[in-house]
Amino acid sequence: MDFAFTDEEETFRTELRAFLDAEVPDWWSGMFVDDERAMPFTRELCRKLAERGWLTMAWPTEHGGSGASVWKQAIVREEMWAREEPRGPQYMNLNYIGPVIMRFGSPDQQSRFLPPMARGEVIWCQGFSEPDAGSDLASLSTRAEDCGDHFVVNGQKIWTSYADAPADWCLLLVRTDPTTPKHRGISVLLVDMTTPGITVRPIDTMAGPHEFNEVFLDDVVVPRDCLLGELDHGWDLVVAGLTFERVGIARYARAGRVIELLVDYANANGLGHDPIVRDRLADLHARYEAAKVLNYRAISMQAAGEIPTVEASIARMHNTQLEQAVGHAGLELLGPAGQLRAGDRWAPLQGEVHRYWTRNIPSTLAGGSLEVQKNIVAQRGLGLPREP
Amino acid sequence: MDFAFTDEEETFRTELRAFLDAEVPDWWSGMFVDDERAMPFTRELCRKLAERGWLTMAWPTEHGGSGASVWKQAIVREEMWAREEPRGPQYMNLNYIGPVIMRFGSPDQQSRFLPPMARGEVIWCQGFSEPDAGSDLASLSTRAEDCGDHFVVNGQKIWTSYADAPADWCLLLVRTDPTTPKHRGISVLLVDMTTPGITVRPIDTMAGPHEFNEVFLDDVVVPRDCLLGELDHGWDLVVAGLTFERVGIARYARAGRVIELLVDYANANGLGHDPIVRDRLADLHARYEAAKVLNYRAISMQAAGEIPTVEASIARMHNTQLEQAVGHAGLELLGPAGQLRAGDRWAPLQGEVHRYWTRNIPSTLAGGSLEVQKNIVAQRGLGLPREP
Amino acid sequence: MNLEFTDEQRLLAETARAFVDRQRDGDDPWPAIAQAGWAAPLVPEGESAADAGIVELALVCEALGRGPVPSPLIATRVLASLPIYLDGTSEQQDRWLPAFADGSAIGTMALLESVSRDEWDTPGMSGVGRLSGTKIVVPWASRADVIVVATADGLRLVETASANVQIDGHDGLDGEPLAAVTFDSTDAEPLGTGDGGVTIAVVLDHAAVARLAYAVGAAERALELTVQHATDRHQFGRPIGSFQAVAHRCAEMRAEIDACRYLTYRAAWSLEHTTARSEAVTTAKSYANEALRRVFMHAHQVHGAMGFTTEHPLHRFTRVAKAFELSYGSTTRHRDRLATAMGLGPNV
Amino acid sequence: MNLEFTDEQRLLAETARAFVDRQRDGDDPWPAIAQAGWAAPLVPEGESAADAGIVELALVCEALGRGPVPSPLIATRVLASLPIYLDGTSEQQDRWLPAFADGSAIGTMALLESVSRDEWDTPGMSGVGRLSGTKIVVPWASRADVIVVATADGLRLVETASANVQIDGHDGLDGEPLAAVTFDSTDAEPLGTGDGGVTIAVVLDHAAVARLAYAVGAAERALELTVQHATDRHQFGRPIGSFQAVAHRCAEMRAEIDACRYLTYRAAWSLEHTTARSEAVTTAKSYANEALRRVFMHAHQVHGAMGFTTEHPLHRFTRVAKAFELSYGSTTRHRDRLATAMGLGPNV
Repeated sequence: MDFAFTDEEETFRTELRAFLDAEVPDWWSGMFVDDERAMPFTRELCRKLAERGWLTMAWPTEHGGSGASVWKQAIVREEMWAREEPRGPQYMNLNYIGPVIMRFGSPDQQSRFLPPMARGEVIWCQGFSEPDAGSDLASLSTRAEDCGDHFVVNGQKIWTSYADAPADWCLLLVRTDPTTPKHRGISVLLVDMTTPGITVRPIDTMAGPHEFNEVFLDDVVVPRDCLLGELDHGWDLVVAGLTFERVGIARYARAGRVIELLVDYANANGLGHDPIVRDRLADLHARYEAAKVLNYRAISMQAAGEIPTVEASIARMHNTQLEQAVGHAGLELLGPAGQLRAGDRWAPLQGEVHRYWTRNIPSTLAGGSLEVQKNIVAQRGLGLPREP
Repeated sequence: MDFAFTDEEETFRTELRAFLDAEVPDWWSGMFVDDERAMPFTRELCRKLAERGWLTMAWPTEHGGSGASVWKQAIVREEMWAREEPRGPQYMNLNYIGPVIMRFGSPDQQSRFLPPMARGEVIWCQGFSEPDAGSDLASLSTRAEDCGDHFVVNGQKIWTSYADAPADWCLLLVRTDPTTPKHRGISVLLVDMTTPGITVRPIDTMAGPHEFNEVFLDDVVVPRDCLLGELDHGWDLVVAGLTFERVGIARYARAGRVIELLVDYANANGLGHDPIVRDRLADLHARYEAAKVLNYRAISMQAAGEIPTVEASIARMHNTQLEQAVGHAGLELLGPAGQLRAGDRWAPLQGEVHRYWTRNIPSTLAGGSLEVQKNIVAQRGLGLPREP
Repeated sequence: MNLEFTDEQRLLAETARAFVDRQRDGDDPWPAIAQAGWAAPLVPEGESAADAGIVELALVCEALGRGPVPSPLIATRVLASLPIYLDGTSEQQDRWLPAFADGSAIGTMALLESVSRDEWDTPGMSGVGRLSGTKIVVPWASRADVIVVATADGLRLVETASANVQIDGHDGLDGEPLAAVTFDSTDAEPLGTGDGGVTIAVVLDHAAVARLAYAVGAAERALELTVQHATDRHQFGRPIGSFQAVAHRCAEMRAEIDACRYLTYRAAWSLEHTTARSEAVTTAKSYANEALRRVFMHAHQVHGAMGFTTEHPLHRFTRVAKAFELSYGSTTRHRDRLATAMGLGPNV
Repeated sequence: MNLEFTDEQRLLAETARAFVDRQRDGDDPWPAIAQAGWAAPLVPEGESAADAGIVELALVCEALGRGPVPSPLIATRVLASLPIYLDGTSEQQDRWLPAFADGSAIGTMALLESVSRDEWDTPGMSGVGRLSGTKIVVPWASRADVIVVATADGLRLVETASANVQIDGHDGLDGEPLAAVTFDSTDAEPLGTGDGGVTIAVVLDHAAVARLAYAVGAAERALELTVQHATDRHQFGRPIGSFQAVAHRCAEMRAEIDACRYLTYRAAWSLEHTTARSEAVTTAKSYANEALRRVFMHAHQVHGAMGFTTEHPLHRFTRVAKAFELSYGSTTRHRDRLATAMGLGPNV
């Protein structure tokens, strides 16, 4: 048991921080803002990260990675999330779209799709949810008809972040066999987003414009060599991908950063000795440490060659509820002026806490709701029976 | 809308408090203690209450009551629960066993069973739960065979409080028709506990000895005139009785009294200005007021002639969770010495908070679990569909 | 004790609710609100006729929260009208109270400064005759004709049409316009002769209750949307409301909203009928701050991602509840006041 | 970073667990615990060999909590042995450390007085050479040979066999014997020469971690019982564990216990490997105080009334968790310590 990063890892963190201090501009406050500078900035930053070998550092060298340890990768994630993820949509490439292609793709697919990701040149999105298939993902109805050398896809996806970035490619979940029970007959297609028949409609949210999109697919032709993995066996890819995703996001890191901002705010405003403020912020910090150590537990299991399905769900339960708690307690600390948003000169902490509260209203929903995580823990972790 | 008791009601409360100050000895700390004085004391107190017309004051005069308002009755409940219910088991007579007999009993049954209750001379218990029928009460299997002028009962009940008091009578739920679905075919019998074939086994709990009992029924003969209500239609009586019971217990009143004890303790120990102590106790107090006002809402509905089924469940959700919160926060305030129990000279507040914490571990289970209350609110209150 | 509405109260609640149901986005509800008589001066502590008291205002606000229908009602009737009624000279009263009542004038109060923790903090701004400095998060300042300004030396009246008043709109959270108001040697007449301290406390207690009622209405509507969604939306072959995880969230919403509602009614009633004014208000405010958080977390969890979009109405109610929580005192502030009311402290 | 056990740690945990499984009610586990080497002096901060450190003690305590197997291990090895190791004269060390290690002596520490809020309060008792007064809630005093007594003037050693020591057993909450210890001009030799302040803090940090590990073991066993019950018990024609309300309670228990366990390991590791000792301990203690409350509320709710009876083992684990919560510092105490570690305060 060892709870410390190595000296080399700490040195790397210092280097990475210096790089980000230099490269991330003051105006950067994450994606889904109404700011035309955002997407070009993330593309540029990813190219620079790729130059240094830091973009896909934990990937094997044959796929354009540096073969770095999972712990160095974790450091990258933490530093990125603490700064509102300046890699933009490309974090998904590194965390799970790339790894799923590595694990399930043909050699041709690997050499076609992975190097552009490693160079930071391509935006992917994920077409999973549908209007009638949310938590019940396996009931999806977007249909891909097998026409031999190609598929013809019809249907609709929703909650597809970055589709309007615009995304270059989509990891698309489709039903290829409508006659089998719902977890069967599902396949994964790699879809060029410029294919005719694809329409993207942004959906505005409380957090800002075009966070989500609907994607309409109307007789979209997808070549057969863009089928990932086996026909009708796409569900295995989904399960693997979702586990990669859950471990892959250092959500606690941003929570920790916001807690630091609140500590600074309290000290600067004469509240550092206020017993209630101390009590509330210490509570958040303890929850942050709990979330962090459970994320590290999942990463340790990956490092030991295990697949932490249940443990990733547990870490996510902590991460997402922490995020919401920090948002609520943060606004409470700021008081009435906490209502003010970024851009208002009277907004405390430049409205960052307000934005954080808003952004995390759905954090217990995205990527598998809190209820789905609890079901995974109850059924797979504890062996409790499913609902009949 | 009027949130005040009348002057006359307040005068009555003052009289009642003076009476209880004089009559309730220092050693009284509720039922389920290992103290032989407890049962005789409750019998004696109930007789004295009956003399003053205070025992069944809200009952109609023809059944031995005083026809008092529901609000005077509520004052009695509050003062009794604040003092660990010195009426002992007889509070059940007044709250729901009597009312169920009033509503569903024949004139003969009413004149036979109600006057002894009104005089404070009889102990009743309730035989509902069975080892395999807890929250799923309707799946009970204790069988009463209809033999014309009598029934023969066989089966087992559990969690029967006061059966070993000893109880004189039992409101017993039995299955009279095993061929119909589970809510049908259930009947209610009024059973003399001295009938041959009844065996009572006490079950010790964390709170002390013989809080619960198992009751074994072995060829117990019950005369037909002890069938309450219609044969096979006992479920209606159960629903009515459980609603009476939920409204009938002023659990918040004891919570309010314990909060007062904690305020006194804090002030006496130099903690009245401690911001955290103030914060925690004020939180409890606000929850107490929330529970109280919701109980009053249910009573107001009764006063207006409505049956507050859903509202009683809501009040109970608040009452029981408040009790647990007060126990936990109370012990936290007392610190390490909070571990010490009544009888230990070093126990703060004579161990009352320790006892309160212990006693309320199952308060979200008894009389319909928290989950059952939520189901009632969801299905009957909000019209949500049942589980398939 | 009787927690049922009177017939008059029931009629008022129904009238207000029907009014809200008729509102369309973009309508200015203020003229109709004034016409309905809902902006008449709020007469505290037992002097009120029907429709004039805080209980009745709470019922109207609860209905408005169901829209939500943002309006300058609370700003005008509580923040401006009440202090002028309580402390103003007869000249000040004659000038403003009839105009507020008939809707021809809008008023508000400026309390917060950049260093304030909340509205209960002692104001830092001071000055006699002329004021300088900035008040922030002032509700409805952009439409107000007159602003009651809290200063260290007492309450002041400033007309927004006078020279040297600059109003910069904030981007408000919940649809109620907020603004920073900057004074630069601005003419400010004293409100009556008092220091205003007691009056501010009375005003804040009334404002907290009115805002709470508005938030309760919003929460009630959010629950209706949530139950509707749980009934209509099917997953795994059944309505999601038949899953315990969803059904129990809805039940908890019901239980929490009911607690907030009855604590609100009790607080409003206490303001009119008792002298222990703050205890009931602080109880309601401190409880509801926490409870409404839970209510809206449940609402969003049941709605899924759809409830986070601006295409669905839920977010408007969520914003009302959060703006309420951040206004007129934090949980901490009110628990501390409540602790004093409970008798904590004095024996030390 | 690597949160997996070493092979030695895994073996130790398995050995301790097998030992606990073999225990029967009424057995005195202390001789066997000493024989296993688990009572050897605890050597803090990096000087430890395998089996001698606080991480290893935590693993043993976690296993004992699964019984629960009450024993004087923490009292002897942490409360008595550690201060004597840190501050004692070589004569005092020679007298007691080997005897603790081989199980022939039992020690404890007396901290609390009737006015103390918790163990972190400065002791009120004072005196040089002779002590008078009462310490309360002293663990294992009734079996102890020596008591380290915290006084305002430093640590003192009192042998229980000496004159004028009266030990009155409390009715303990969780099976660990507690007692009030009254001194009446009792001979008390100073422990070394220091004032003991730093040492008490070190001892309390170690004791908190060991007790926490014990509580985590109890919680883990409670979860096993709960899952078993949820699987075996049928209501409404299906195992109750298939109801979301029950399944989600179990999942929350799992998530909370895991957090407590890894925070405990981290705290134990930090005591050996870092100088920022308190932060990890206060984090773990403040978190677990609250989390274990929730865990046991879930456990009882799933078990129904049966879990409240003394015929079912659950209550023993519930008591362990509550006794843990009430010992070695409240949530408030530890959050305040944590706030300081986080840097709150100094800029004012």
